[in-house]
Amino acid sequence: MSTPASLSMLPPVDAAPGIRVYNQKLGMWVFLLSEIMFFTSLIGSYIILRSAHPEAYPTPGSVLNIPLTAFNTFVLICSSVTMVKAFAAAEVRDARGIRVWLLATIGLGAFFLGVQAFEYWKLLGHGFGPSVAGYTAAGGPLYGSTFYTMTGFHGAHVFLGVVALCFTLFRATRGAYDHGDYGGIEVMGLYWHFVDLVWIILFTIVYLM
Amino acid sequence: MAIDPNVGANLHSPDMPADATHELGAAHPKPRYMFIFGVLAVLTMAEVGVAYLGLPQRILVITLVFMAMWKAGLVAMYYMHLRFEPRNLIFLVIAPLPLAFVLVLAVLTEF
Amino acid sequence: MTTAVVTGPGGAVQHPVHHDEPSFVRKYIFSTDHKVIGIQFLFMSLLFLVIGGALAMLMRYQLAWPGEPLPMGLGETRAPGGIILPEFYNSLVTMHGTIMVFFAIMPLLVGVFANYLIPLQIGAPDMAFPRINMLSFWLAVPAGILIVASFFVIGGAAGAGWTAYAPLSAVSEYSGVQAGQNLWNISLIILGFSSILGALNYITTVINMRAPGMTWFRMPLPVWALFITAILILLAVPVLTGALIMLLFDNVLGTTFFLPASGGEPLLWQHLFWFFGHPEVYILILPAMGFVSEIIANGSRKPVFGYPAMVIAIASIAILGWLVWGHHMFQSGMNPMLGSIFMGTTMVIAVPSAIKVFNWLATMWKGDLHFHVPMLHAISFVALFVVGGLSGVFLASTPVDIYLHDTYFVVAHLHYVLFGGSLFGIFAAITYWYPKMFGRMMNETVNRIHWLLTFIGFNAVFFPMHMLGSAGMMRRLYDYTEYPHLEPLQETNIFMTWAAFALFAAQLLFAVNFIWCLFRGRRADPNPWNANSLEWTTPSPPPHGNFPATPVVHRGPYEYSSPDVADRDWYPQDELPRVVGAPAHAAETEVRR
Amino acid sequence: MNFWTLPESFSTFGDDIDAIFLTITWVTVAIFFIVEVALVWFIVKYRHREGQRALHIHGSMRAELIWTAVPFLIVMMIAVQSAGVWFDARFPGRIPENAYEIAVRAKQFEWTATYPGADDELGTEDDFTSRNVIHLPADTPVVVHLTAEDVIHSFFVPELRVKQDAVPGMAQRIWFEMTEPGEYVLGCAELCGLGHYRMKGRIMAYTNDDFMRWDLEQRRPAVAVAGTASTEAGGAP
Ligand code: HEA
Ligand code: HEA
Ligand code: CUA
Ligand SMILES: [Cu+2]
Repeated sequence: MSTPASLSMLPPVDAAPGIRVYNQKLGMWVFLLSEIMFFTSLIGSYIILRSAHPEAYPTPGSVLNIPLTAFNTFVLICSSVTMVKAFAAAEVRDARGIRVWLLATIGLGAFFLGVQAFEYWKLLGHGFGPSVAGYTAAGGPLYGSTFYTMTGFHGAHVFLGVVALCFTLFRATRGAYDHGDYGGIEVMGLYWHFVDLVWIILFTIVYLM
Repeated sequence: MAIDPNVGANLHSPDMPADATHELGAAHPKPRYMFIFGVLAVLTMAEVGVAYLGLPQRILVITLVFMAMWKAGLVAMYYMHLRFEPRNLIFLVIAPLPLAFVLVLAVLTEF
Repeated sequence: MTTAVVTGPGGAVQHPVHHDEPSFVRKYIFSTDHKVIGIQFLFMSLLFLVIGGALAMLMRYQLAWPGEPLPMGLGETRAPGGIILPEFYNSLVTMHGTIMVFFAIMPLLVGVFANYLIPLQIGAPDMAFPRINMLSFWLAVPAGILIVASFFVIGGAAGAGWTAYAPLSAVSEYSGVQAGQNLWNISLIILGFSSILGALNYITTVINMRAPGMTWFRMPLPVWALFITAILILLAVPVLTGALIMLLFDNVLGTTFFLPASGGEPLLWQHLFWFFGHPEVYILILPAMGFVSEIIANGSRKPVFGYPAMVIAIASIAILGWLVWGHHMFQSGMNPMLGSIFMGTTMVIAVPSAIKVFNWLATMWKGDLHFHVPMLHAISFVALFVVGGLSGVFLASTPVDIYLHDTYFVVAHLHYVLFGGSLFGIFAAITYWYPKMFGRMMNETVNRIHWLLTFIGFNAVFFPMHMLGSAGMMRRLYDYTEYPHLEPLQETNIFMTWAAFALFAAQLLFAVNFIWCLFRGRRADPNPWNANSLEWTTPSPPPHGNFPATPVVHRGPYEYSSPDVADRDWYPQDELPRVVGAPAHAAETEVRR
Repeated sequence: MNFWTLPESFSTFGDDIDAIFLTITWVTVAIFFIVEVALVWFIVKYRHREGQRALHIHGSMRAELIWTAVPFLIVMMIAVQSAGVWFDARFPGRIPENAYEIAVRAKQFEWTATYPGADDELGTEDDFTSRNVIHLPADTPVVVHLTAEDVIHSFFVPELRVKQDAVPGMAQRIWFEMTEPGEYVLGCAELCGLGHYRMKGRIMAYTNDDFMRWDLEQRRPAVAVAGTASTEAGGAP
């Protein structure tokens, strides 16, 4: 492109539009917006069904194991800290820190899933299942349907997160992320924290109320 | 490109080494992750405590929702460092919240 | 002036890498080039348009001659002896609606044109996430395969309407449909994921990848429309996904979200569906509005009248669109107070639509109208969308909707907005950007005949539906002659059916023209319509990476007939401003590069 | 048969509904002509001719304001008029006190009406029922308690301007008052499965006296075989 001399007299073009957020991060945030709406439809349905049929919902503690899940919540919060620590390590180009904290996050995430699986197993044994058939626990089958769908989809998100974290760790062992290219970790972290955030809300609504 | 050496740079910028500036660097104080963690842990314990207090349902719900929002806010603000992002991004992120609110509220009046 | 240098961490977007001659598979099948993906979507969704149309023909046959055997067999479980069974008719309606909405119109508008146009019109080399873009297409394919496959499973395809109201859709004993409903659910869940991935790509691209000088208010209106549509998709589709998952679980896991027998709420499904569904119908019209704005300005050789108002109108339609979903549920047993509120919001939404219609008219006013084929379709869009919008006002009035709800009046409304609106917008867009996509021109004469036949045929099929609706004919009715008071409507229905056959046949012209010209069409110039936006500054079809050098934008996209350029009536966005007094030099005006 | 207007209305608020229908028709037909005439006029007047150059103009604030405000006022007018009739037709508080109450239950693919019987109360021993034919008094407000057994159906009586979905798990209450005795078609307006198209019934409206006589007739057998008798009363469907 040739540039005539007259150009300098022209009003400047507004160079490089955009917001000061790199694509991957922006993309992940945008994706999380759709996740917000996804969980709105699930959690919203929970709230609505519950308020329509309070009789189907006994006090949570009578069916669910609150102390166990409170502990599990704590685990997930810990995993958020380790995740953010991995990010902090990436920022200061601490290769070892990245790997250690990522590994810790994976461990905590997997542990969370293990506890959830254990909880499901116990509950199923007590006649608290997702389907109408065979539901014998307190409350009504609506309780089981909503409970397993909410927590199950959250669990699926954790599971995908753990898989993605393993992939991130694999790349970290190959020397990624510690040359100022911390983006991958930051984006991974956004997803992971979001999943944590959803759990905070789910835990409150499903277990404590 | 004679106009401005940086014209169009943002198209490819994610490939540039992150030396120059970055959002969390010197410009902002590092969030104190461990401190936030402490708050989250305490709030979780407090939530469980409140749940066992045997408060009337309405007060219980309000308290718990408030605490959950607080926790969620902490995670979003600090761990997802929304606080340190450009204003545009924050607007973008809170955009769907009113929609979620409208959906749940409108349908709630139904049942 | 400071430049926003965003130094992001690496490992990210690829430069428009110039491979040395990638393999056929990488180039045309698993391509990450937004143009190839757009064209893949084009072929796929045109195929589905034909399928959806063919299903409509079967429906029309039954509606004209209820209970008479078809000239061909369709299998004993569907149409023994050629006579369409009621359950098969229900599947036809359901799949026609589903395929048209989700697999034809939505991908045509968004999958094709958001992919193809956004990077080209904002001056970017590709999408922000080319590989996610590819994934988006390759998720749509299995979704399409599943939906077609559902015709061939035991129990037939889903038959609860495209709105799949529970409990009919949730209990197979009620509908007689077995695996079909589940395949429908799974297919739409997958397709939803595909749409969301697409949307996040479009949004990021528009926000972050605009060429220098491409400010928000210099963006062509199709980009605006597609950007806002992408936001709607991003936020609406996941709600449907959530609802679909619950419906699927009700079907296969024995949960009870929508089943009143064990504590569920059927109306919850409707709320969730329409909370998605109404934004969805705007997803199906806004991009078409964008294309039409572009094409009317081009055909009128005149700037879009009230560009900022057009943008604000799109945005307010998008915002208001979230607050009106209840107008589909006026007679559902929803709280009547809530109904009144929804009536109010629904009425208000006519206002931004009015702004758009009048601005299109004002754009043509004192223009220099060139009736090229895209322009013909665009003008038809305006003429027909108005009819569909105005019939929407009848439906929006709660008491009138008592009578009109679930009658053919609704069917008339939805075809006027979806066919008269969206599909005419798509015809306009395809004929307009075809030269850019394939480097060849479509045959103008054939296209004109196609337009004329489609315009007439469309009105002949769908205008009488208003009358059927006013006469009280319910929709989704296998055999209306069961009702004595509807029997006299058969003649009208026969007329409509013949018109529908003619309409379908007329589309063959388009299909043949489309395919023939892929190979035999006249070679297209880079800028056959003398248009301003950036895609016309690069060769037809554009090379990999789109622009030989990053374009720099100096003005809005609709500077037609500008007094600054006396020698022609267009003024490309990236052309250097002509300095006042300097002679307009021929060399400068040529399309560069 | 006149397609352009709705069939004649035989219910009290039916005429109000038709009035709004008419208003909207006039308004929209007028807007339709304004838009289409302008369109055709511009097409003819500004078609390309040698040497013609379009006016280079970007818009007009005043014009935008006008075509924002005027449609807004029009639709608000329609909304207000509609809301009034909607209130009358649907608000629980507007249901007349002295109405004759029956229950209608929809199931795949038939309508069952339950009448209160001698004690004028629904849900008691002496209720009796009829299938697909609903007998009602004209000139008396009628309240229908509408429920569904399996899937969603919709109680649609075109000539009475009545339509209400019957949703399983929900109890709807609708009312109407017929202005003339006669026979009115009842249809199902919500897709409810393969028999949706033949889920039809009739409403037989009598003068008050005739209805009373019919009602008394039904009560007698109802004592003997409560609930199932009288199905074919008033003619087989
Ligand atoms: C592209 C899709 C599209 C679009 C754009 C619209 C636009 C509108 N729709 Fe439509 N609608 C559908 C697709 C669409 N619809 C579909 C698919 C269904 C059926 C779903 C199903 O059940 O299967 C449906 C059903 C539907 C119903 C439910 C009917 C029923 O089931 O009982 C209602 C009710 O309010 C409604 C209203 C409207 C209104 C008020 C608008 C407005 O946005 C229209 C605004 C436009 C104008 C008004 C015209 C232009 C304006 C002027 C010229 C200015 C002057 C005008 C005035 C002053 C009035 N629509
Ligand atoms: C955009 C959407 C769209 C389109 C285009 C159409 C097109 C048509 N529709 Fe339909 N329709 C719906 C969306 C659409 N429809 C929806 C949402 C419903 C409600 C469903 C429900 O109730 O659940 C419905 C319902 C519906 C009914 C009501 C059925 C009932 O309630 O019982 C009828 C009845 O006549 C009908 C008829 C037709 C006809 C004759 C066409 C004809 O116009 C078809 C003509 C053919 C084509 C348009 C295809 C041509 C192909 C090409 C142009 C591509 C060629 C190019 C190449 C191959 C390169 N449709
Ligand atoms: Cu019952 Cu349709
Ligand atoms: Cu709508």
